[in-house]
Amino acid sequence: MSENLQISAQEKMVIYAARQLKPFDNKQALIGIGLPVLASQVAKYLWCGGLKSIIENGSFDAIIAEIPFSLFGGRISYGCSAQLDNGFALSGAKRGRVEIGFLGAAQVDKYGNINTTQIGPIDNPKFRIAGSGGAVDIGCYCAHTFIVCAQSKRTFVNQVDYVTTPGWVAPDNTKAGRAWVPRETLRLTGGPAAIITNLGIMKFDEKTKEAYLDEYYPGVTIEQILDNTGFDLDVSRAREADGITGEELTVLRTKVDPLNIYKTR
Amino acid sequence: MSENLQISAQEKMVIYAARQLKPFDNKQALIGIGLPVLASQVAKYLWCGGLKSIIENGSFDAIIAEIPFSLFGGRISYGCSAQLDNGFALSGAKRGRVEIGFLGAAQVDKYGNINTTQIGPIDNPKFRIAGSGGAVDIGCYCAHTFIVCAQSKRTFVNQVDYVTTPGWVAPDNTKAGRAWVPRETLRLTGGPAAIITNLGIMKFDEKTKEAYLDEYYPGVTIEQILDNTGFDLDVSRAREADGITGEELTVLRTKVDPLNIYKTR
Amino acid sequence: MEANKMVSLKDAVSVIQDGDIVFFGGIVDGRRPVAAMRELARQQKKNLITLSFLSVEDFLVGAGCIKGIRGCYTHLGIFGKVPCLHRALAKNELVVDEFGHIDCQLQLMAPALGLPYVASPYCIGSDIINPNYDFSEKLRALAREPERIGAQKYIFTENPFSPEHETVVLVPALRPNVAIIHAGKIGHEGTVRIEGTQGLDIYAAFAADRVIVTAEEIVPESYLRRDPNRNNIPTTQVDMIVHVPWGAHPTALPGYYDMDMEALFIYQKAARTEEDFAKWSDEWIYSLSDNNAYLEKIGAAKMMQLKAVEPYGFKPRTSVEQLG
Amino acid sequence: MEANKMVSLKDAVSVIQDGDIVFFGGIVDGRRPVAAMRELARQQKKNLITLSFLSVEDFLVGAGCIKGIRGCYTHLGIFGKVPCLHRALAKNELVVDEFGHIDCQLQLMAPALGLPYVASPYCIGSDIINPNYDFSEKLRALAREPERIGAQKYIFTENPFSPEHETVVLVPALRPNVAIIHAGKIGHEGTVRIEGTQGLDIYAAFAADRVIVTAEEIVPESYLRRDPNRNNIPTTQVDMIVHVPWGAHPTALPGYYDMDMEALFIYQKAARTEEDFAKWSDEWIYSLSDNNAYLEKIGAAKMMQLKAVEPYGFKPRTSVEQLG
Repeated sequence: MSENLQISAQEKMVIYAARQLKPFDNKQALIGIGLPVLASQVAKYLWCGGLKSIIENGSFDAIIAEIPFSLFGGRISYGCSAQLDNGFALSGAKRGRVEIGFLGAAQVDKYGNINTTQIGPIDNPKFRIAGSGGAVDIGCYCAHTFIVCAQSKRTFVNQVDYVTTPGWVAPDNTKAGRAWVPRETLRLTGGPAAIITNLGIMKFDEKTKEAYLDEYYPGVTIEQILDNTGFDLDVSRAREADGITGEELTVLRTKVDPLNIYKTR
Repeated sequence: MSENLQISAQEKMVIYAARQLKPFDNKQALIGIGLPVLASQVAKYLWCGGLKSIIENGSFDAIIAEIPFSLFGGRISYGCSAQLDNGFALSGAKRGRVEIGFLGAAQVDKYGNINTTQIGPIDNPKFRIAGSGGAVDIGCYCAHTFIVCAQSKRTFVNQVDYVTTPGWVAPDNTKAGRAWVPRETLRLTGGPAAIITNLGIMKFDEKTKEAYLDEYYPGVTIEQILDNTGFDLDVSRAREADGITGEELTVLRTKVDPLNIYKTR
Repeated sequence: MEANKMVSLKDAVSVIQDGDIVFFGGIVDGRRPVAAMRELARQQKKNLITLSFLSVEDFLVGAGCIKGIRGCYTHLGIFGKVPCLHRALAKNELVVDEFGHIDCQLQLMAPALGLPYVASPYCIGSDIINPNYDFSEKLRALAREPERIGAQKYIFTENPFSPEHETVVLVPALRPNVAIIHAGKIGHEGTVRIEGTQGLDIYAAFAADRVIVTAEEIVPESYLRRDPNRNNIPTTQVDMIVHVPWGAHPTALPGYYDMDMEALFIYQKAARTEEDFAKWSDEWIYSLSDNNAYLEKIGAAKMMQLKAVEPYGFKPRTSVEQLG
Repeated sequence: MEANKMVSLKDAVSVIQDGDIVFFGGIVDGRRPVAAMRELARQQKKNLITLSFLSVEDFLVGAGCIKGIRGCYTHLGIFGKVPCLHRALAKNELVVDEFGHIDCQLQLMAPALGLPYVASPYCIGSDIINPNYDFSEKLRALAREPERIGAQKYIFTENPFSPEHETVVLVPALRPNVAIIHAGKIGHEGTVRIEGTQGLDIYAAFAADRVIVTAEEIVPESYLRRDPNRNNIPTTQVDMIVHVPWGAHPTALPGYYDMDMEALFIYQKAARTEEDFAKWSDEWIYSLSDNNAYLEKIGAAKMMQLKAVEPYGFKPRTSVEQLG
């Protein structure tokens, strides 16, 4: 049925991101603003009502009765289990109870390193973006970090200009030389699980730790994905993703974001 | 008028301790259980209504409507400004806002070192007392620590068996040898201001940092005090304390502890 | 779907293993999980290491359950000594590893926030940091998972940020295996609301591997979630919920009941000899099969006598007209 | 007797000195002390260093007040870039010293608890700890009291408790000169109750030398003291109280009003050019002599449109029947 539906690129990102949460009912997830909030709410409606959303402002087990534009206003705290402080929330991944993180990216590379800080050479940056927020604290230790961003050669780069949040191979700044080393060497736990874009889903090879194309959405070609990727992408394992169902779309459009405040459609 | 009143030793300790707070209206004081609570309440009634009582359980600006037997029950929290955690309260001296501390002692020496931990040689203790509780955190950094305890040769010793809470000259355990050094060398701030007992008030010499007899209570002789002191006590500056007034006694007996729950009379 | 966390006290306590590091909530004579402590005695857990304060849990020393404590206070408040502890010390059957009070909080705050250790300025000038009194190795020998306890209690170093390089004391993180906390209200999914002294409970709830909450009342989540700012521990940190009315007796539970001074005096007197302690244990622990039996033992009249009055959260000794 | 802490916004802000480290409460677009920020612009404070987040205070960069920030985020949430900051960076007139989010809390938690520094496992593998991006010296050059800022942003060391000696990152304590916090309710003696996100405000209130609280409502102390567990900052940490209704506008104040998205969009657009920013500043800051003038400028109708609805604490977009 899904082929007949008009589905926007943003809606695809939300719903395919939501599907990643299927195996994680009753688990705890650190959820960022924007598409991650929508994705987690879709997942809760459809598959994992026991998923616990934790927000970096210290809202634990947030219910999110109305989709917020801000992580720090009344819509986040309302109805949550306890409103504590940022540190208790963000340290969840390091402590171990929080297994899932959802992050955005201005740049992402083949190892899943994320840059949201600045563009340009590391020793001569051209302009600033926004900074880490809580991304680094989440991405350093979450068992499964999901990266959600639109795919283009500008965002999918061979090596990010600045590592805000470390991926599978990251710079060791604790020693001179900024050597790139496997994240285990840095004693970071977990790591990037997938990059969910408007075109498909990239995962990371167990051995090489490099991104490969896992799924491309119906109507998207592998060529289209390669044209929007700035690094060598292994597409040998790629398969077409299951189409978005009417149920998924209905939940997003009528339950999660009925007013379309995020203009996903 | 005071000479005609029957005043118990315990009442004297409470009221003379309360008088120490006179200069500290609007200041913040960490108050322990027992006589210190009574003393601080007497001082608030009579002289310093703006004194802020902070309790080691995290009760800030406690009102103490009814004298408690415990620092951790409802009588402490009721009506206080905010019930936070122990660390915020006990760190007040180090941060600097809390200038006054009130401590008890099982042993105290001429430098105002307090032992509430164990009796017997440091390398071969005979028996345990109770431990520090919050005393060490208060005594290390409070600008003015007041020690309240009954005076005897058993408690007023030349050198305490174990330093729970450091006085003016204290052991440096961060280096081998446990050398006794001035507290400034250890970068501790403030220090013991006075020892208030059932017999009189000891203060500390500016230069030698040793206790001297500042005041003896009416009806107490200097000899009596020396007989109850296990270290050399300079009595050359001693003067008789002003007698307890009817007003002080009335406040203690009718306002602060009308039921005499601490059996001070 | 939401997992059901409600279990019996027996089942909850059964997860504790010999040699575990157990955090008991509350402080000294306020809001202690005493019903859970009694169940620990009944289940005869061994080689437990507890933290911070040792007061009413003295009977667990007498029962042979607690063999080590890292804490700042071992006393029964105004009621005096903890007799079983002193007897055990005399027989060299207990390790008391002395700590400062703030450091007790820091050793739990560190793992609660994922930090390996904390630099503390506290206890300098005290014998608490006397290396001869570092009993970490003895505690490790008791622990089922010794690596949870730092090989040293304290390590001294210099503050590298300060031009004066002053000495600081490093306090290692200590993750309890289990935290047991008693509260007034808990939501059916695990939201905890504490009245009065919160103690170190929140840090312990975030630091421990497993968290058991015993509570006076299990209430609808929605009721507590009307004011999330008022709640102290979120569902995400609570693993087991046990309904135990009067579960803190004979200690005080602000908002619910005063401490039972008579019961505490009786304990403190009885525990002074092994014989009387054995009788007390039979009477108050082993002969009582469950919490209902314990409630009957306290007696309804005593319960009404101790019951807290609004808005005080305690039972006034004088008339409320006088108290104001 | 109780000292009176109530002062005018002008008098409160006047204690801030050029080169001070100023903590602003709230996060990004929630519960920010924006009225106090406007007063800072009117008083033309110089060389201020701020912490943690830079969002609506962008106009203080444009006004030449803020010259440094140590924080983890400089953006206006969904509204996009902070234009004055980016202009100042291009002209090399601003220092942004990058930090992790938890580390932002730790640098305030440390002084709040009297600790010299904290050992953090966060930011390893990130360029946040890249020594080439340590701008401590630049911040110190701005500060009136440079010694408040560690000579290094981060120092790397080994965990001495761990047999593996893993690398840890030491984060120095940073004591702000002043913390400015906006809250819903404050008691007349200074007890603060925060609704919703508490952010780092409690740590800052304990860490800063002076604490200014602006509030929607000044209420009787006795009212807030009915539930001390619900209060966030005690009287003992509050030095000045200022009554400023709508003092967080255009950011959200849970329980009181939603964020004014229109106003934030207008700002973000206007700030993109120096000319439009100057016009915006005249219209929204300099031409308005006090908070009453600002309230009139917002307008009563807009205020009613943003006003939060019970029990949500926000203004629902849909009908309450639908929201449930």
